[in-house]
Amino acid sequence: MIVAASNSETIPIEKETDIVTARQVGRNMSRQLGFGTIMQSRIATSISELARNIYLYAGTGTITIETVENDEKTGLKITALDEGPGIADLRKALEDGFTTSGALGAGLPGVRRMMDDFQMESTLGKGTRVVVIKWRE
Amino acid sequence: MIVAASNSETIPIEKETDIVTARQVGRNMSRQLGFGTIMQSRIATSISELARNIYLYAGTGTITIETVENDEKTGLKITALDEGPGIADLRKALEDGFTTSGALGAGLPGVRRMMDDFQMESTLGKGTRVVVIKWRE
Amino acid sequence: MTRGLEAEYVQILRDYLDSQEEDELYGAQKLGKFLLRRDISPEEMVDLHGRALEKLGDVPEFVRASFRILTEVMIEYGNAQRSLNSWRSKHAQLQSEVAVASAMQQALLPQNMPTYPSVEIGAISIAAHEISGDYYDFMYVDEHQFSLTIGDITGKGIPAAMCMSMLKYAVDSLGEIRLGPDQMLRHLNRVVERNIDASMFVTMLFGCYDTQSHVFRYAVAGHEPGFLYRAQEGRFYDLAGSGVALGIDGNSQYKEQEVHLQIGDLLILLTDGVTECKLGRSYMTREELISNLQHEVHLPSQNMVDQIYRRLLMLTQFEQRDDYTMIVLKRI
Amino acid sequence: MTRGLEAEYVQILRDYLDSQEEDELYGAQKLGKFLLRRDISPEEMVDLHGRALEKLGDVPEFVRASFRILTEVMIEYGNAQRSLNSWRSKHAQLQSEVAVASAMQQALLPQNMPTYPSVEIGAISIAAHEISGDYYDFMYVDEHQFSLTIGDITGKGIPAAMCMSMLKYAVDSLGEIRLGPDQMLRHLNRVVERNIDASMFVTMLFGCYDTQSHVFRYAVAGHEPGFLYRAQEGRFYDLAGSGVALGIDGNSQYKEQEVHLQIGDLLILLTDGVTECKLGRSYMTREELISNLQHEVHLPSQNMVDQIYRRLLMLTQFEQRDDYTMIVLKRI
Ligand SMILES: [Mn+2]
Ligand SMILES: [Mn+2]
Ligand SMILES: [Mn+2]
Ligand SMILES: [Mn+2]
Repeated sequence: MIVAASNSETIPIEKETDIVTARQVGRNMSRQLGFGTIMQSRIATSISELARNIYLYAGTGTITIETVENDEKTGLKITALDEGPGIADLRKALEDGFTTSGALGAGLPGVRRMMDDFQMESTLGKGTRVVVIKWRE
Repeated sequence: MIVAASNSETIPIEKETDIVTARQVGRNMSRQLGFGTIMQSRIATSISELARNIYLYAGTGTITIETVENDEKTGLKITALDEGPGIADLRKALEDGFTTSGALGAGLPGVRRMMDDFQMESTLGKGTRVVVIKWRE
Repeated sequence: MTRGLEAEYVQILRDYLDSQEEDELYGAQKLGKFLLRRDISPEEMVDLHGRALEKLGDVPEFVRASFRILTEVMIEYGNAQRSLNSWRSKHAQLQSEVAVASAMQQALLPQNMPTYPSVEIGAISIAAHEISGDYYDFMYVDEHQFSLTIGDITGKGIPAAMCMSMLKYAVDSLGEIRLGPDQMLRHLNRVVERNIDASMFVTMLFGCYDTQSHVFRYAVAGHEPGFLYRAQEGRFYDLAGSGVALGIDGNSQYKEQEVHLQIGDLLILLTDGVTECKLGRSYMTREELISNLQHEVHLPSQNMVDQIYRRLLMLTQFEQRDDYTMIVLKRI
Repeated sequence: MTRGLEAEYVQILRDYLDSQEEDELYGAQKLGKFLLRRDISPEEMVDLHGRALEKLGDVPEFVRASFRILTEVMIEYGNAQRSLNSWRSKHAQLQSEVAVASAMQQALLPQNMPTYPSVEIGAISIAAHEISGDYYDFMYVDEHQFSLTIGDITGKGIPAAMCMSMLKYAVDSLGEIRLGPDQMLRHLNRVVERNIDASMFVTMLFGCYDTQSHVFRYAVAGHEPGFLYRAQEGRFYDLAGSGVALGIDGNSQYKEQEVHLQIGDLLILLTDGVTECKLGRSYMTREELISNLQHEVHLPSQNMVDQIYRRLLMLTQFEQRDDYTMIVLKRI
């Protein structure tokens, strides 16, 4: 249960360089939050994947990055939002080996494994929202 | 079809340091044969696995390393020989995830994937022979 | 590994050293994807890195030597990665069998809903893992009546699917005899008891709907209770009925139940995969389920079942733990 | 990652820098195995290496910065590795289902051979991959007669196993009606045609043995011909009979055949998994099979089928490519 959120920053994703901007913002905020270098990179990679999905499948959307707190811990929350076509089969999209781009590596299942919390909603014709949180240990 | 063999060296495997000796001989011979550094290391790793199997399951045995040639290419041949208890189910022993020591990584399937040719014979109560070859490209 | 790749990597490194910007890190991530697709092993990648350093400046001897150790460690990582391919292909073989089995199962499910002017039927059945141990069927009885079966074989996956296909044939052949719901379950119980492993059993509801009188006669064998929705009151009631699951005791008896539907009333039949949705750490209560049903109760039956599945799947964050089946029958 | 691990790695590096010996490379390999077992990702390993270098000497800035790029690349390798675990556990899940299904199938096969004083029966059925699409069964008819079925579902694996379980129940329920062999196949054909995917079919021999007259009446649906062994002549004959496999054409007709056994004569029934043994690059001919049968013809029926299986498996170097079933029936 998140009790507070702060430092929210929203990056519009419209072109490929916006992906880089979102990564940069995420990396900076995660460094400020005290995440180690590996985790900073994993967070940047996750943002990258979420932003690329927006860029490739929805065209445009936003990445919002913010600091969140629950009773015990502080974490970084990333929200990817788009009004694209939506994902027909969400379970498939979270299966390994299922990527339209055919790329190995991260993709959504990879993001899910690198982060702590993972939530996804999608409505066909309306868009998709993915929310992930990485808690600081 | 192997047409010639030369430079044969046989290392008795009785204690763990013999594994290191076998690796060293294999690395040197593979360097002399002109294998690149990665392949030298993979050959050393393969020898290591074969020698460790002897050491762990048969107690004693030998590793023989030699240069072989067929019509077109030169290669390094490694023969692991022991008179141990033998392997009951050869198909199982070559399956991923099947190692009595529970170790991830190489093991026999790993060796098979790193080398070009792989042959294995085993008779219960009589011993095991594994022969692998890596050809130089 | 090609020269071109090495040159590209040196360039990425050089650009990063010049600017230390996120651009190059993004480039590095994309390169990682590319290398993986090209099946470049991690030990080759580390070796590539060591060689690239030589192009960028004076590499101290201890750094150079350290790469020989790192390569050695990485060979084990490479072996793990090479085994991934073999796991994947072994799994692919089994999965293609499962896909064929799944298609076979789909063919066993009713291809068309019964069509009577005064009822509207919707049904959905989704396996937790491709093949299902849930089962439902409709059978034509006469021009005013049809029967329906909904069942759940203990467990999931392949063994449950095998039982399911046996059950399909059992229901099919017994169906020709036109038994009452209680008799039907009594006979099926014997079949299941005789032919299925002692550790397995089947829960089932079998019923017969009369589209003139709008009376639904049914019997239940250990099956998750369905709901009756009374449109006038806007309330949900549990469908009465109990009875031992099939395959437990060859002598089990079953009791016939009866409900009468008014216009707008719904029968909602389901398997426990619907109610056993896990929300966070606790299971959904029947009250929570009802409030979800309530939201979609105005929709046409097929839309209703589709929409509820989507809603519940979202609530459970796409972790479907059991086979899921729901039938909605609306008197219109 | 623990401090201890880092210290150990620094030590391995330091020792290697001092001596450059194989010992340390061996140590590095063992460390690699250890790290994998501890689920240390390749990006963590690379990061560990970068930090360890700082303990060993003056690391030039460009080397230090280059590790940030290498880490970025390695995260993708890490993702591939993390997916390995998920593949492995998905596969393990499927495999345990297959094991349960396999046990269920064993339970569907007859647990005891029929016992009549004047015949001796042996049977063996071994799946190529754990679960079988072959099928056989014996049914009690009366105190002098029993019927037997041997069948092969197209294909192997899970889909064939599902068909096999349906077929079991179909034979079971039709068995109660006591049909002649031709009628039995005609009915089964309709069941298979109706309930099984169009791309699948079933070959079968169904017969009825009279232990007083020693007449075997049977019919064949596209099934591999069996053998009749005449003890007096010491010769093998093909069992006559043809007919379309089940599930191809709903209207197929089948013809009843009859053979009469003398004392010592054998009936040998089989599926094509027996005859399609591959010896090196060519298939075994029926003549080669007969010569293998000949060797074991003197044994009690059960020993005979066991022994022939072992003999053929050895000949094919333990590669069983299809499900294998053999029944031997001897008049004694
Ligand atoms: Mn179930
Ligand atoms: Mn269930
Ligand atoms: Mn078959
Ligand atoms: Mn076959």
